[in-house]
Amino acid sequence: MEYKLIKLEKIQEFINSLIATGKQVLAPKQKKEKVFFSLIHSFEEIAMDYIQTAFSAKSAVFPKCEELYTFEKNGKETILNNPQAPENDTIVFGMRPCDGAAFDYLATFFLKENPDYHFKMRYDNTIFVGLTCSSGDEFCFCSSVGISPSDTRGSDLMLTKTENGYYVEIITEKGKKLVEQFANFFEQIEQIDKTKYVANIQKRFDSSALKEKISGAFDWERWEETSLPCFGCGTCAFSCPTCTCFDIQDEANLLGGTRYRIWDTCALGIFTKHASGHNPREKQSERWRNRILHKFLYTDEQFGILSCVGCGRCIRNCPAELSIIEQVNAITEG
Amino acid sequence: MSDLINKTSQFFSSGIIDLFIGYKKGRLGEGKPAFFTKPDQLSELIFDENCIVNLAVYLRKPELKKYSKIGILANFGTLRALLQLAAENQITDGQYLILTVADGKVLEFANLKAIEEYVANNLPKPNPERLALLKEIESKSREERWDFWTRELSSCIRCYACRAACPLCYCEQCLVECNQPQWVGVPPTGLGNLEWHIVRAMHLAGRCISCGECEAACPMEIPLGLLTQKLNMTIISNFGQIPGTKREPDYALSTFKVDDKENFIR
Amino acid sequence: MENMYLPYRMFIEKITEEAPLVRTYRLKFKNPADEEKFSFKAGQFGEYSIFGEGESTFCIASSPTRKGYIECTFRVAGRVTKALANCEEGDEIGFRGPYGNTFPIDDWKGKNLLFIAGGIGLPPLRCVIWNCLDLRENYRDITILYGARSVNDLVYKHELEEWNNRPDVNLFTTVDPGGETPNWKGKVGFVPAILKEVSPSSDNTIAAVCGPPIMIKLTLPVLFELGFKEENIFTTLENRMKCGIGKCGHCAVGPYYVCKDGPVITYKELKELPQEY
Amino acid sequence: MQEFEPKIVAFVCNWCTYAGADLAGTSRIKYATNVRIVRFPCTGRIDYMLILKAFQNGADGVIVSGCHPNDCHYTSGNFHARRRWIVFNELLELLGFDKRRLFFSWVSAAEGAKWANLVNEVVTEVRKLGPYTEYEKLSKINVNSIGELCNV
Amino acid sequence: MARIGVFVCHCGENISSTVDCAKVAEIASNYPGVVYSIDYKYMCSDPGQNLIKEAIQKHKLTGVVVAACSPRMHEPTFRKATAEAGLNPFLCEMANLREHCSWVHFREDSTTEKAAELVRVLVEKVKHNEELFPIKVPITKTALVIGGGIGGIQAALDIANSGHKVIMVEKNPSIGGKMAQLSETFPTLDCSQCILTPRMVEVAQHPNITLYTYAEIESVDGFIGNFKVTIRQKAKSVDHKACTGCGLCIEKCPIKKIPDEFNAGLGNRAAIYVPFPQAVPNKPVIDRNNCTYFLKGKCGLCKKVCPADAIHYEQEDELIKVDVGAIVAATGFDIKHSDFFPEYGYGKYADVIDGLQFERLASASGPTLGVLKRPSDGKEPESIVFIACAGSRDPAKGIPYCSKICCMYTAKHAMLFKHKNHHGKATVFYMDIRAGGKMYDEFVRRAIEEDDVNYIRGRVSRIYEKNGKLIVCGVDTLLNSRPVEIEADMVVLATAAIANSDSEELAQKLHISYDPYHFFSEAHPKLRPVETNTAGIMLAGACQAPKDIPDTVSQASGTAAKVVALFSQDELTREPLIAYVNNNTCVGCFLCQSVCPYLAIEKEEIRRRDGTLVKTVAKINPGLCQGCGTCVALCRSKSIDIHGYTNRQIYAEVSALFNRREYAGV
Repeated sequence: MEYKLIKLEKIQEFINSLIATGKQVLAPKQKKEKVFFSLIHSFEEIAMDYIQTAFSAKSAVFPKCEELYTFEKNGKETILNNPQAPENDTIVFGMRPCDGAAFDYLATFFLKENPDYHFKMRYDNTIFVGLTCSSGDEFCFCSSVGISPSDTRGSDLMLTKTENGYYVEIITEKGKKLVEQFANFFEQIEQIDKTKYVANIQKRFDSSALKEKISGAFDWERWEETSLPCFGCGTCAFSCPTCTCFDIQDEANLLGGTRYRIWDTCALGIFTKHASGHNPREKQSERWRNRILHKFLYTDEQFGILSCVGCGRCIRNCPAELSIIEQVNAITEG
Repeated sequence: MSDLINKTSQFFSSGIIDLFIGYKKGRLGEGKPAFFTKPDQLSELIFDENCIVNLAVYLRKPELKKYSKIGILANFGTLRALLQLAAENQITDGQYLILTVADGKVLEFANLKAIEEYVANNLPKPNPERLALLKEIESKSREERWDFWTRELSSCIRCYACRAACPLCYCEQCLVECNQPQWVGVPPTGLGNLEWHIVRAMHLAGRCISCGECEAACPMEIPLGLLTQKLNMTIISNFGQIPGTKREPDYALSTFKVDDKENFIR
Repeated sequence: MENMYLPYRMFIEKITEEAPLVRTYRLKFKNPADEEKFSFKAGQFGEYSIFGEGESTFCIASSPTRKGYIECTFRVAGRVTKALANCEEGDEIGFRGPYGNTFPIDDWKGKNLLFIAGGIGLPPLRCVIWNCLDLRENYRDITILYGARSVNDLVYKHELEEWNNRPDVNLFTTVDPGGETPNWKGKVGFVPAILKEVSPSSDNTIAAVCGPPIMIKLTLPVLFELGFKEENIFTTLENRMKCGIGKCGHCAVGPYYVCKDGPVITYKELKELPQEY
Repeated sequence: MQEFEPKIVAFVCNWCTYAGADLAGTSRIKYATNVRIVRFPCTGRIDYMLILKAFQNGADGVIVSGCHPNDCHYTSGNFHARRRWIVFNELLELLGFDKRRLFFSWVSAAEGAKWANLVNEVVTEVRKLGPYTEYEKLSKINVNSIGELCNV
Repeated sequence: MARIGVFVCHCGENISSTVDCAKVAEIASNYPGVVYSIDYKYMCSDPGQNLIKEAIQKHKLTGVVVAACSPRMHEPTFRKATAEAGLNPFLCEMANLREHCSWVHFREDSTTEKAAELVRVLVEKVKHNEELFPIKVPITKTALVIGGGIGGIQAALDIANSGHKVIMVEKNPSIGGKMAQLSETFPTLDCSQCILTPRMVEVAQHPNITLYTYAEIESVDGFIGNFKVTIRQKAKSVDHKACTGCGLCIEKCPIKKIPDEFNAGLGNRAAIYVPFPQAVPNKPVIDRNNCTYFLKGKCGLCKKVCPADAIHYEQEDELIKVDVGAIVAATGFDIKHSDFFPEYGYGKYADVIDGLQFERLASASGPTLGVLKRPSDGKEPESIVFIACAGSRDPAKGIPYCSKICCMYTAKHAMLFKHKNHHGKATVFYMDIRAGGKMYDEFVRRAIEEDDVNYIRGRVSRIYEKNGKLIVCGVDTLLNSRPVEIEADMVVLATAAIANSDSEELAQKLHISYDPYHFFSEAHPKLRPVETNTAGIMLAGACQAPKDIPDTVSQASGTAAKVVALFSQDELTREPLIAYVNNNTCVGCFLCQSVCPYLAIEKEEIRRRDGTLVKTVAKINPGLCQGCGTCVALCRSKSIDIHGYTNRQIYAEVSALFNRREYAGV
């Protein structure tokens, strides 16, 4: 592994040069009370001091509204067109290590089996620049799901803020290439001990106890009671860095149109509803259970990975203040 | 607070209710929705001006069907929502035990009529900050307004949290889920988003009880409450109807006056 | 890499009216190269597209042994099936697939086969029935029990006739009481009752059951009574599906994706799944 | 350069404006060809969403017309419609929608000439405004967008 | 499966002179779903219609678009042709190429282009058309007539004479209404009772008419052809079957000083009474509010004297349920009374009376037996001032409308006075004289010219008493608004005609609409003046608006014709273009209920097989719905739709607009 340093005063130039060379830089930006990943047009727009963005940067590889293909109707013939690949590289700048781990999960999910054309098209084109957490809040629980606040999983480059500037770990070839392309902003440096720059994220639950309980948790009798405040807004899933469910919808007129895939969530009642009206997950508590079990059990069975990365977004965003941490603790307590 | 807890626990012990929907302390000290099934849980029950979630939204949950009688601790918005729901035939008089706390005293409403009177006597003035914000937007040029809303609404991810949080969005099939024909584009393009927010605002015009839950629930910080607020103001000033103040149907858009004023019809 | 969401362009070669609101379309590839590389196995399904309306999921109802076309049978229900029903012979539609697992007919060699279908549950089994009939020598007795609400609701009426006339097939057709016509020669009664009456041997026999949930629910106990083992009872699941390739999440039942791990499933496997289908 | 020919849709009620347009025909009053009439039983039937759909389908202008107040074949459909329009109009105003392209009018079965004039006026006014593109632009927003999740 | 045929009509040259019809047919043949397309000179001619019929059969068409004239012209023709070819007539639509295209545009490319597009719009619509079948509603061939005045009597007799059963309900003890109270009628001055009472008797004796007097409408349910009406028969306390009408009870009744309604308060009656000598039925009822027996529990004199033992104090109100197919509301009107006119001293000065009181004073059957005596002292007046428009046409009084009858009856009153007192002085204050009607203006002229009635155009500001005379102060606007003061012995106010005080309540029971003055609203002011918006309920007489006798009788006969026309069929057949509800998605908010002008939206309970209530949803009563679709646009969840203009159809039409690629060749 190679290590670099980018001086505090250089980071601005670095970002602006990225933009100047036509790269699309996705970075945290303040909107009202919250911070969102947004396309940045200059470094000033970036909110560098934030604990967690309201939404993850998953839209970089899985946009909320994506063309699967377009079609033109020509008499009785239909012409199908693949969507255009993005021309420019995308840089996801300043994402938290939990999000990095989430991108790692997304890559597994989308590419391991039946590789997804659209995801790959964007994923290959995206460079992930992580940023070590120097602080956390009571909703952060990455350490409880086996991720550390300086985890480099899923990142191409990992930045850690130090007194001298940003300490850069070059994790992948992609990351290395980027550094080489913009070499003049980087200084060579030896590996350092990141510990003192890294936040201490407390364990919020006992993951081994959870593992024990979760496989039989489908029939747990308290799902209904613990999920009563949930009114099914789905914000947890939309803001989740690892939620991947989508819907496919056409928009067309008589001349042609587009088949889109758009974000969807199992939190909505209509998600599983059959045309006949039968709904396998009729109640919100069942949908809530599905989400929890999906995060902590189903993907574990499927890929051997938990799909909760402990980013805490679902807790911060929940209008009814439901907490996945409390939920998991309730399950482990029985 | 002890008065509230005592009273509520009496309702439990006398078997009047078997579920109580109220609030407990949330992460920032504000009230968060809480469901109490036993009197010994009630020590956590709180009520103050920071308990803003509209609890009426929960009444449609199928999970609640198994309870024989439900008590609800209603803030002002919830009271209005209950009236509006009654006017729309969704709840009946006496179906719920309805409490509120006013001036430190617990009030139990004997019936919807009592709520009607209480609401009539306590209708708040519109929030001046909101009015100022609305005014600011209205004072922009047509193009600026279009630009403003296009940008704001393009953020919408169509999670429908605004709908889920609204106590009056109780349709079994929302218009966006109607696909024959597909009235509103489902993909969150700028167009689909605009259509959705127009539909939402129009459907709540004359029905919105101004609790603000839609905007509070919006994860994208879209000021969508301004749309419903504006339409409500239009309804009140043109037709004199204030939603959520009557227990009988009173809907400006299902009635008319021969001399309704307009200035845009040629 | 391939865009898996891009469908094959097919055209409707033939339309058969099966029953009220139930139709069978025979589809052919527009592009010979597509036909070349396409193959499927019994039990698989596909996504059928009407461009501008959306996609709908049905099984491939024709046998993989019959080359050059595929067939699907659908009931008009939602937006896409309505649009499909508006098509004419010669019209173009999209198809992508095949998706999902298959009936393990190779493992069934040398066994007796019992197919039980109700109403619109026959199309998924028709595929495997023809497949086995076309490889008749591989199997011993083949018994088909098919019921519908009324005579008019029976699908594949011509093929029922054909099967009935074949000496190597035991066909029992039945309609619900009140659904019979004066000329009806089959049985009258619900499928579970007729199954009890016919009482096929479970010895060295595979049962494949497909039909409305209530029929399956009442048929299973009869099968157990007859001595069928859970692992020898097959059915197909029908959850709401969108992508067909294990991505969109709609059909997921726990970690099991109906679209890629199913739709064919033994009762033994089914029992292990969360009850969310 | 060819002059811009606006595309105009008219949503009219069967009993007054449709008949009024018929009268314009029987009276052989000439007007611009740009208008396409869609017939409704009553203005009360006209869903505001249809107005939006017309713009989505490429209309540069939309006319909504029915019986004068008190003339409704169904006595009150137009009164209900008017209330809805008042509210809808306010919403469009706040949204900054280009309301200059949306025309409401009362045209009775006797007002063939008024109908013809209305169409000509609308065509002239919309021709001045030029093609309507704002709506089309909207349909492209967010498509494949990776970063405009939140527009700050 | 859509197999649409397009038939483009040249209409001689009406269409083809500006539209290239062949081109339109050719373009249409390329529209998806169109399997046959042809143009022809006269599509509505027999060969043209045959073209359609043959194509339907030959090409197995599932939809037909006839591009020709306005559907308001020939839609029935082509739908009939479609039906004759075996296709449901509602699968035929028309594109209006003539009135909306060829006649209003010049011959140019854009005209043909528009024509082709209009066809396309209808092709897309017809793909979503559904087979529809006319709605059949059985009809109970009995009419209910509410009100036994001249309007009700006329309607009842006309209907009954056509062979249908009639039930008449009158709230007073006798039928006859206002007309029975009048002395003479304008413009012929024949005796009102003389012409009315034979009709009253005819009603009572008619085998097809069942009469309920002293009865009111309790409730009305159902819809056209199938109303279920409950009548409250108020307790008469007299068994009319037993009663011989001898009148002994009335004679013996000790309570005799009750102001007599029939004489407009100018006379008295007993507590047991017959309203007037020619009453039908001519049998008494007990006014329980004034009867000593009912007030104090003792007396019983009438029961003692009754030779037929017909007095039944214990009688109770009875609720009678009847099934009727049509209802005629003929409840009449009232006039403004008492202290409504403080400036005219009405109610303060006994000699300021209203027109109805004058009628009674002038009537030979009235309290003064036809001698004009003023109420205060019984003197015969020498000078009478008549004030027209007392309240009417006065927005400040809340009555902006004209009461219509006052000009005429005021002239009549002045005349009657002059005929009785040739030297008397009759003065009329008026705003305008409205004497439109056969022989009406001549009548007024006669009053002025032959009977020397002094007409002063101006309003009266005040009336006061001076030396036993009433001083009427007004202005004469024809003489530069000069103030005038007239001394009068009596003043007659032509007070405004108003709706009955209980008309709003009745309208609500009938589910019919009423105007701001509580007169009942007709379905259409010009074209459907006798029907209400509620199918099967019609109007006769002044309950709709102030009317004189000839107008009332005409309208009553018109209404009767409507009822008889309805009853001429066993089943009512209605176009099926009505709204319907999707029970699965309706949430039962019922906000649609008040939007329906026909009150056709009802509540329906959806129950499981075991009887448990699932939900309550809206239900459209097909007998009442007229198909305006206002509820459809209101319904948030799109749970209501309307046949013929469904959401899918209209959406498809809108989506089919402006697809220009097809016109490349134009």
